[in-house]
Amino acid sequence: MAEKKPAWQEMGLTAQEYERICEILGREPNYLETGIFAVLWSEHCSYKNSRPVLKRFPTEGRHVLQGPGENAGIVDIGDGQGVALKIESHNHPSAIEPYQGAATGVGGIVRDIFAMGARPVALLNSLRFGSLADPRVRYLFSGVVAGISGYGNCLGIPTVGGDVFFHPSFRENPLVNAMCVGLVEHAQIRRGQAAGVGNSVMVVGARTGRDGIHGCTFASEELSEESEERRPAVQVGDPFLEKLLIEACLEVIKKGYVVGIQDLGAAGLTSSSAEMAGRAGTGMEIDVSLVPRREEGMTPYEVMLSESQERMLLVLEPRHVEPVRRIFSKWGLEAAVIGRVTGDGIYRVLDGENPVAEIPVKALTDSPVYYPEQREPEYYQRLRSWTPDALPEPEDLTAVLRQLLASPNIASKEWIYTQYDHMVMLNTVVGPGADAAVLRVKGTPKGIALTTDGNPRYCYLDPYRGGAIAVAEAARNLSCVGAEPLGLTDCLNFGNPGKPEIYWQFTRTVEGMSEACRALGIPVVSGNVSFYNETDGEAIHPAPVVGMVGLLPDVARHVTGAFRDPGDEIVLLGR
Amino acid sequence: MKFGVVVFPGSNCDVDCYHVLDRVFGHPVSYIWHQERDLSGIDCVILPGGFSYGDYLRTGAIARFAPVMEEVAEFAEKGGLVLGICNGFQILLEAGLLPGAMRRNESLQFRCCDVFLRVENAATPYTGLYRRGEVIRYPIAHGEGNYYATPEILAQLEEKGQIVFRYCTEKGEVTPDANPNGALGNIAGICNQRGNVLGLMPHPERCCEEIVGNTDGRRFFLSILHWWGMERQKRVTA
Amino acid sequence: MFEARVFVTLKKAILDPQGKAVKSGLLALGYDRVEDVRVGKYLMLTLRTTDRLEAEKEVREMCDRLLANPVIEDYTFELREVAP
Amino acid sequence: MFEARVFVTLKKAILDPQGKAVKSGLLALGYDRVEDVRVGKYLMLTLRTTDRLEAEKEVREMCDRLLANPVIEDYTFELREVAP
Ligand SMILES: Nc1ncnc2c1ncn2[C@@H]1O[C@H](COP(=O)(O)OP(=O)(O)O)[C@@H](O)[C@H]1O
Repeated sequence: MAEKKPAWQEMGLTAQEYERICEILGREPNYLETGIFAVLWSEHCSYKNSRPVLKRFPTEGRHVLQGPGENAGIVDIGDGQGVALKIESHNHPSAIEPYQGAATGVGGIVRDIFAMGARPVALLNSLRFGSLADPRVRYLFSGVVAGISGYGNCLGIPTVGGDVFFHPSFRENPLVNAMCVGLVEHAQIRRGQAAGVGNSVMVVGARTGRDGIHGCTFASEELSEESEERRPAVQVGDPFLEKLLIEACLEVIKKGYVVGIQDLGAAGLTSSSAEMAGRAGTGMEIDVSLVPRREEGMTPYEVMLSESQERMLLVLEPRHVEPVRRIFSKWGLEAAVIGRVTGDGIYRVLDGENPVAEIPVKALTDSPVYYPEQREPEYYQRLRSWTPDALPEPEDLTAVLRQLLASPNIASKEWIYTQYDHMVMLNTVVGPGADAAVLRVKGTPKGIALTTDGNPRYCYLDPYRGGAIAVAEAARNLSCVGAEPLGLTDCLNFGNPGKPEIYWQFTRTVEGMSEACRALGIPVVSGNVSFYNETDGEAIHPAPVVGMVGLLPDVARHVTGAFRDPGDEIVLLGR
Repeated sequence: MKFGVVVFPGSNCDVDCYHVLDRVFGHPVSYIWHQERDLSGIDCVILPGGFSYGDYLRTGAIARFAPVMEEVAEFAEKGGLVLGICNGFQILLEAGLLPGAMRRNESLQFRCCDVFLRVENAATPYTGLYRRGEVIRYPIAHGEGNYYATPEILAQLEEKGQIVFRYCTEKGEVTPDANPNGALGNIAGICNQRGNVLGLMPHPERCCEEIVGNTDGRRFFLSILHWWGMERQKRVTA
Repeated sequence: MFEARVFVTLKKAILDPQGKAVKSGLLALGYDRVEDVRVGKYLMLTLRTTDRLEAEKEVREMCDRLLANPVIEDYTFELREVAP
Repeated sequence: MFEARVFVTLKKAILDPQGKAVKSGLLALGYDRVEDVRVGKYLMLTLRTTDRLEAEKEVREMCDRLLANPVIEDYTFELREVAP
């Protein structure tokens, strides 16, 4: 029989990391502490492999109200209003349970937006799948679209755009990136900070169950036969509950009861509470016995690491606990005080009276940083010597045009977006089917424009230019409807960063995107990295996705792409 | 004339209905929480679209037991105007205020797009400013709009003119191709015998403003206001 | 304590698009001996009572009022006593 | 010919939002003895075969491949011979 691996190894920590943890604590961590370190130091939560590279993005500009580092970025649209935006991947869960994987992806990104105090007003999604000729791909694809539709429609947030790309490299590892955009008054902006020693910490929304434990270390690994076994990492979403959660959270924020707020995403209670304390430079004490549960007999470990959906963490002054509880109960939701903010910089977990974990907050949030090796892949050297002249001139151009138009990458995306309610909220001026979606901002003459773009084939052929093109394409799409780009959010989907060729793709892509951002003066205000998009050692094509927001001072003056009248001139611009 | 928009947990077109009545038509409107029992002062109750109680089990099945629904039934009984849009229509069916039942769309998919409707009955309080046989364009957005009723009920609906809207082509032909969900007889909206209770799957509130690209729904709400004005005049002169 | 297993199906005369979709999915996978498929709902309830007759009456009532829509659906159920 | 009654339910550890909603609906109607509700799928298949073992093997396979997603669901089924 194979020897049982030590817990830290099972949880994905390296030997050096474990040693460092022992050093920090001056002792060996217990099981729960090991689990807490493992999730907070996972790539998913810590960006330990990508942080130095992401620093290259320009993140400042006159419109930026909130840059990277919070639940979502915010750009200013004038009149005391801002737009919150964020995109995030839910690739691995969607590969295993397409409907629920995609649905909970939407749920998570929406929570990131209202956690900023913003009212979610639009959803977009970026999908990368294998060839539709493959029945399994069709099963995954239709399941994902149904899941996005099921969750977003139920929330009453219009899904107004997105993009989709089919290529065999995504056959086993499809990409499902969901973007949400929200509208916020400057005065209502909230952050994920556990400020104010003595303040109460509340968990609100759904009860905590055993679902999704270790979902985030799971997202930080490649898919293999084995991951099919670790199934409960996929959760079932409850959009109805989330809808109530949105209303209740926005109501308590508006009433001024909320000091800090954050959603419970990857690594659940652990990451949200540690990150909130980390941002505020405080400590935190949480008593797991106070967390409302769905199941009996859960251990502190299970409670702390559960990824049950539709939960939020609030920090508020003790005197506001009662009024907040009343508002949640009006919406039929639970709200329980589970701890308090402390001043000692320690992250302390109690089970009733008993301390079960004690770690300096700083140690959790300052994860190790790696500078993985990078190497130009061999395929790229080969490609560089290729020139388009090598292609024969097609004889029958009509047939070529037909073939192009029939390609799912170019053909109408109506099959997708007619399954999304893209009109609810009555803001949709231009819906899906155009270069970018346009929403009005009620009560003002303004409009905002939204798009997602990215072409994995370009990025495979040349990551630097592919990255730059993704940014440029998004900016062009916005300007085509008459909007000035304000800021972008990005989702960087790549293979295993431990492979030098993949890390090279990643670095080059970010460099290309950064250059385009600088050239166009568009800052990056939020984003997400998804590594390990590989199946049995085979990586996907590098797939950065850019989600961009622009402003139209007068929404009535937007333009659309349709030819209007016979006899109008057609002009080709650019080189 | 005062409108009341009922808010169930999970309603999401409540805000849209409110916006249109308040901002586009400038009429008094208030929200009615699902647990309230007081409809005094309200002249037209709107059950809005959305996913009340998540539409779990069946659309509208749980919402119809909300406390406010008893009052809505009584209000309808007394002749008050009760309008159910989309999820509101589904709730009216479950509550038995309108006959029939809703099934999942035949395609098993949610559908959001514009459809053409033929106005079959222009003598209801909701359609007075349309012409009978007129073709209009409204948006739909639903996963369960596949209307069903037994043949007897269907015959009765036909006979009494209770079928108010049918899905049709741009030219007004009622064909299977123009049917977005499989509804029997291409039925998109029906009313009760008195005509004061109306349910429809398409969303008139989504097409009342130029900026959202369609104003075909304006006459729907204007019809209600017009009808109300006429009624009042009748009462005054009587 | 009683456990009720409730089965809700569309009435025979009513077209079942879900059943049709599942059937064609199965045929596409090569299960060509599938003759017919109907899809319905399956609910499991546990009731705190020790009286079978009462449990039966209550479940029937719940079905009539909420769990099934008599216009389009039929239901059946089975009761089983279980340890609390 | 065999008739298979297949019951697909969410795994125990997985949230069942429908069950939760139905339970609170029933409680609101005054059925306060309802302890728990789970909602699943109920499928009825008929298979053109006279061999019980074969029918069993085939139904199990159909469940594994299409009718249930083992990631989040469990299934059970019952077989019954019926006249064609
Ligand atoms: N996954 C999706 N979700 C929603 N809308 C989509 C999706 N994919 C494409 N669309 C919409 O379909 C239209 C055409 O998409 P696409 O062909 O990718 O656009 P582009 O012209 O930018 O290449 C766009 O308006 C886009 O918003």
